[in-house]
Amino acid sequence: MRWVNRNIGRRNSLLLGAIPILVLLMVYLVVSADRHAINPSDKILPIPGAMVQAMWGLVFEPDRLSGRLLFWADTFASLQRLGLGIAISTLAALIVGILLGILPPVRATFSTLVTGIAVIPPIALLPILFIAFGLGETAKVALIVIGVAPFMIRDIAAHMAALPREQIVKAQTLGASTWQLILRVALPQAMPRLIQAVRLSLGPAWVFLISAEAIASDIGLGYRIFLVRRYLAMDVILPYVAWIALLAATTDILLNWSSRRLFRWAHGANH
Amino acid sequence: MRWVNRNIGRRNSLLLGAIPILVLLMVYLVVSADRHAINPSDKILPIPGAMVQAMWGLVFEPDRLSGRLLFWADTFASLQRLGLGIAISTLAALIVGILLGILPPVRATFSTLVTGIAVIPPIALLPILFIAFGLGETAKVALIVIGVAPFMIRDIAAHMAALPREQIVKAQTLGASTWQLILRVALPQAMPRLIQAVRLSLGPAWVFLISAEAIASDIGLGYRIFLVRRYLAMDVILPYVAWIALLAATTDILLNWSSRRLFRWAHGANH
Amino acid sequence: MNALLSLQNVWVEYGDKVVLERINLNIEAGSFVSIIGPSGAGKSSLLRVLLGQEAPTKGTILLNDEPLKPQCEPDRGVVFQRYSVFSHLTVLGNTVFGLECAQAPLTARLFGARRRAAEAEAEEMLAAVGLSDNLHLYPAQMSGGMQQRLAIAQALIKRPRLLLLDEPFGALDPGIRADMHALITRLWSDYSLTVVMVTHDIGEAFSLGTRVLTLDKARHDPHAPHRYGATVVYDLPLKKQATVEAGTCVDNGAENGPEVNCIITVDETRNN
Amino acid sequence: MNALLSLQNVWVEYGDKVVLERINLNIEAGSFVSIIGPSGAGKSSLLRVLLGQEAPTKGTILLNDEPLKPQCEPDRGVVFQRYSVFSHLTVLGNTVFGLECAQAPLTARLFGARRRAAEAEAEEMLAAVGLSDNLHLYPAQMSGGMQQRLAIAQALIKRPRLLLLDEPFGALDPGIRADMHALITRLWSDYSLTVVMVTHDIGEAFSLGTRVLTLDKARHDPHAPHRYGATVVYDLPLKKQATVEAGTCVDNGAENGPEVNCIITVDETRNN
Amino acid sequence: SPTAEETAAPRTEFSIGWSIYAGWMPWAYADQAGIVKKWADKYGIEINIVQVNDYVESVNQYTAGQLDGVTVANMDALTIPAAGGKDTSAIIVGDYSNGNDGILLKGSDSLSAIMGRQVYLVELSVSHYLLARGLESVGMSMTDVRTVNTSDADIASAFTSPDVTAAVAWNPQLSTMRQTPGANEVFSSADIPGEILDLLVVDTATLQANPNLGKALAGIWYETTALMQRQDEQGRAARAAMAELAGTTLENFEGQLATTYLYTEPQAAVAATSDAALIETMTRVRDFSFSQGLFGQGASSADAIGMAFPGGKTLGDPDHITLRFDETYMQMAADGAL
Ligand SMILES: Nc1ncnc2c1ncn2[C@@H]1O[C@H](COP(=O)(O)OP(=O)(O)OP(=O)(O)O)[C@@H](O)[C@H]1O
Ligand SMILES: Nc1ncnc2c1ncn2[C@@H]1O[C@H](COP(=O)(O)OP(=O)(O)OP(=O)(O)O)[C@@H](O)[C@H]1O
Ligand SMILES: [Mg+2]
Ligand SMILES: [Mg+2]
Repeated sequence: MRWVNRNIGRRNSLLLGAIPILVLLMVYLVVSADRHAINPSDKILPIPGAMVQAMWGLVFEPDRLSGRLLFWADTFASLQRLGLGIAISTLAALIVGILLGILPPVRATFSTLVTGIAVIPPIALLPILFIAFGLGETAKVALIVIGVAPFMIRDIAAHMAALPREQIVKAQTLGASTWQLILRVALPQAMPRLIQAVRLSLGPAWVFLISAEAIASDIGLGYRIFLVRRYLAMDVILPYVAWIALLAATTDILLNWSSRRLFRWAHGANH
Repeated sequence: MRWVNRNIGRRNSLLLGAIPILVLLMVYLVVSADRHAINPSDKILPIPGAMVQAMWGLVFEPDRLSGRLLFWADTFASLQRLGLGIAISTLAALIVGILLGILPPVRATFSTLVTGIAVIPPIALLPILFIAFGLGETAKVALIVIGVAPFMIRDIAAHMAALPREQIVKAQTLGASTWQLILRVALPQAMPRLIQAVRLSLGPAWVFLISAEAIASDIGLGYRIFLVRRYLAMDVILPYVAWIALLAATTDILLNWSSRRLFRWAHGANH
Repeated sequence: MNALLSLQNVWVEYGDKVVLERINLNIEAGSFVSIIGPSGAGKSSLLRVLLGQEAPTKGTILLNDEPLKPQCEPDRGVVFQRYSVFSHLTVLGNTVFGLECAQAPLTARLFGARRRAAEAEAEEMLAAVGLSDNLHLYPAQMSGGMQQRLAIAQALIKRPRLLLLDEPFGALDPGIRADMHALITRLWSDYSLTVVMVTHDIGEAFSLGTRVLTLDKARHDPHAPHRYGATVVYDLPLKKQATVEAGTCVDNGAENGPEVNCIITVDETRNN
Repeated sequence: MNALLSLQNVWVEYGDKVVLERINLNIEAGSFVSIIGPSGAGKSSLLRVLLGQEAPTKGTILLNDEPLKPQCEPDRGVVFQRYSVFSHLTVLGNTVFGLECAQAPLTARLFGARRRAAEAEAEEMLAAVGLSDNLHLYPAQMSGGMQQRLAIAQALIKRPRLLLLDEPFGALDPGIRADMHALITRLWSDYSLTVVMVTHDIGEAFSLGTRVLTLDKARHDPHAPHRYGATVVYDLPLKKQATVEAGTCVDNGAENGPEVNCIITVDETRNN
Repeated sequence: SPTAEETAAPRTEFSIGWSIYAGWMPWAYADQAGIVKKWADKYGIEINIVQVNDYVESVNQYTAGQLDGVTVANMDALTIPAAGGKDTSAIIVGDYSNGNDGILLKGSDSLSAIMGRQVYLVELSVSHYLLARGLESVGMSMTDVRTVNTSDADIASAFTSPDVTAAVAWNPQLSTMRQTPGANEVFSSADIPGEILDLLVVDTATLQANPNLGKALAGIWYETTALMQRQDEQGRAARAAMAELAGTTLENFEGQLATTYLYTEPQAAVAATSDAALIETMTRVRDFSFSQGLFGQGASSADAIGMAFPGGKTLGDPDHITLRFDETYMQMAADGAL
């Protein structure tokens, strides 16, 4: 059977998907064992035992100074920042993206600006960012928003601008005003795309979160990674990165699943 | 006339688009003048004269040590890295994205992996990247590729997976093998989307370029920005950032224009 | 001039391709105009211009003696050639949409008793087009003909003053098509709509219309086929209408057309 | 059994909606089967199953006495109900595509003399469907009927053994439609194709087909309309075919149907 | 951002920024252990100790006015806030680097082998200064090597790459990098004692309007350093806590302390601040900074920025003094007047 037609069942999908990840793990174990054979105190690619040992304290034992379980406190702080940043970006993308995509005058006026903001690397402007938003939580959330919102806005705007012209015309013949058109035609059709945009933005959002935490913070996954980086403590960094990947992948799967649940019409069989 | 129907001509578009940018410039000038009234040697928001003065030497006078015009040398080095990174990512997106999107077995096997790579913040894994790619040009290009390729791959894969089922069926009834289907149906239809994906990735690509140049480098726009950040020389940073924005915006416009030229069918009137 | 719609020397061009040329046409209120013509003649383009979706390249269009704005107003209803319904709304949602826009300017949604009233009206219309059993399907789950009927119901529920139909019954079987003919005729006379309908079924054109227009190229340059556009080559007012001129029925070469027993005027219009 | 296609107790269901039930059908090589039936009956679904695009929920399909793989092979051609041509290829590109796939396995592109030969063949086919003047247009620049004709040309140029047509002439005016009828009849007899055509034009069904199938619901539950599917309620072999049984022609209530002067067998098939 | 008039007015709430470095960990510990609150309460003010992970950013934020004071090295105090026109007072000279900064070479234990190599370091930082001084000591100049700017967060991992054979770094990264196979420390700040100073600086106007801030800070500092010097259980606990705050082990942290010359006695700090050697050091630092263009494009000579030292001595432009070594509060601590 031709490869295009070989549909893979749910269970086989899971099995196949696990293969490359297992292969990577194997490769890691071999290379790490190799390096340790040459230099038993190699720090770059720690063996699993060392990682478990290093993480044990962070995960299960309260920090002597603050009394917190550091791993969980880091996770909570980072997720809070990320959640807030993503939420604000999503809202901005929805509102600005739809207006840009649907209303030509708005597009003419602001699309250059949005493109400009989208292409300016925010990390180059960190000093100004921290001056504008202080050294607290605001600045970290702001960096995420500035980092991912323009991308999401442009994506939604492009999607809205590509709505079939007939739909806009049709809605107007049915009596829809601009506002009603936005509310009932554009908004619902933007939603599934928005979820896709959030999924695609998760990677960059984590990058910006970690960058922000690397610069000014005293808690968070990114803070911890950059703190122990000074000592090249890969036995902490690697589990933290794996944990971030797990969190992000879970979010991704949840978003995909909820898009399928909520917007059946967008995923429906389309013969 | 309803706002949805107010189409704006090319010239008016340019005029309207300039307004918010001019407003921002005005705001900057006022705030900057304000700060300088209080502290004449304020470094945070330099006045235009200071920026011109600071940039003059970089743009027109050869550097005492290397004899190069630093500004142009920086620009050239950065554009080279960026171009290479984007080119590799684009190629990867095209090949892997199409295969992932069109062939269910490939999707089942690798989509988990690609999602995983997409969500892992590469800057958290720098030590491993250094081992794999060293600290030279390769590493910088690699960081860009790792940063933006997964995003582009996923975007193209999603677009390919959303190709109307009828097209795949039709091509097969016309005798297309999997390979011919990829070559003649999937590939050409991926092209315009690919250009869109490159446009959306330009922002993140610059972020990763600048991060890479901040890590270890001796030339490049990001290098200069991070170097002079040490003494808060916003009079250099701001013009550099503006220059990056200009370069990126130009690329964006060129890409959009070439997409319209090359893929008329994708932008055609679609009544 | 007491015409509802008046086209004066209208041209439609795409790039250097002339699609319609020198269209002069007056459409009276209350008339039912059938448009026939070969594939690619520009029938859909003409409807788009009447709808206000596109502005003509040259010429003026007057609606009630005022220039038509290039904007689609709710007094005009449309069924497009490729059934275009909202893919994110169910059958019921698609049909209720027009009522919601009219009655709830702010939220474009109805609640409580008003929603029930609107839904009842929509269900009645959907029953008329034979979709009662499919109220909660999404367009992607429907057959071609079902989507076409939904588009008809969606347009008719608004009872627009000017109704533009582009091959509305093309994908329907004869039984349902007959029901649709009855429905549209009833609404046309009950609400004194003005209807412009493009069709390929010449029987349909003659049995429903009060006037039949034929669009075709009047001149043809074999070396540059895109240089000349189509125009109105025949304009046949039918007897049914109050104001009828004398004439004889013409066999249009319609393969499956019914015997049209009517008196029509073959008056080659002035515009070619 | 020497049938080309044989369906045995085939069911098609979407979720809990039964669309087709208990379809038993043998289609002989060289026959021209017309399928009629109300909108939403499941005609397109049946074609999709025959095409191999979808697997039936239950039942077996044999092609040349071998189970049909759920995969579309180049021996089957199709014209979909919603004209689906490749939007990134011009008219000529769309038509040549099938030839390129066959002749250039690696590049799927032809060059030089072979390209000219293929293009000449394509142009001939396009002339037959009346698109000679539009070789370099993209689908987005064409009218509905033009796209439909392009889809027909695209499928016919491959001269598939089994040709599946879903309302192929729905958007065409009578003149062009007659040309198309002549074209398809010619190709059918010249290349001894087997054709399955869904149509709403009963005249067309009878004038072209050697056999007319009617799909409809045989049973109906008013409270759960989705519980029962459609099946073959009439199966009328027409005289034209070599093997014809005795019978009388039935008026199908076709409004615009022509007088069908033939002898047919109304044999309610066993499957309901 | 606050204007000059606002900063000058008496206030009760202040923010002091710090970043992770052996000589500055006392601030983090003092905050944790309640010493900050104790002294702040005593003077009726509130002091927020703000951790900024990225050292450069902490100094930038101080310069921008987001922080009232910050922990900083002498060279950076000169080139960032002072060169930026921000009148800054160094009120605590906490320590000098006595081996906390070092030059590492792979494959050789002699500094002269650095000739022609690519040297990875944080450019324009004290590492750059240390490199200049090191090269000078073996009769070479900056043109004999190629410097590659490397972020301090990444230099430790960068050094593990075989590409990198020469680097300059400070602790804690330095101690990590020394463990890389084949790495040798060929020059360190122990070879130029007293030249790399770690300071606490505050905004001069704020300080003048709020002398209590200076007193509280001095009080905090000397109580904490006294505690951490103790060789008993309490001292050990304090050092262990600091190690943990720095993300490392007690042994590692004590190793770093060993290469840090802490002025635990206020008298010693006052003496060092008042010593003419400081002026000599600052002259060197200033000349180096100017030659590297750190005073900005506008500066026409090394004298563009003025510095003031105890006893009314000045260096550079006396009309534009923006960096003041102010021994007042250290003196008060020495006198027990806090
Ligand atoms: N994904 C789906 N989910 C639920 N029902 C579906 C789905 N796809 C198709 N159907 C149902 O299957 C039935 C048959 O559809 P099909 O397209 O085969 O009809 P058809 O006979 O071709 O009608 P038409 O003449 O209007 O084209 C319809 O009632 C339709 O609602
Ligand atoms: N964007 C475009 N660029 C060039 N030509 C176009 C474009 N859009 C439409 N046309 C041409 O305009 C002509 C008329 O198209 P139109 O859709 O109005 O035809 P029609 O009469 O409705 O045909 P049908 O009966 O097939 O629907 C066609 O020849 C088509 O090729
Ligand atoms: Mg049309
Ligand atoms: Mg169908």
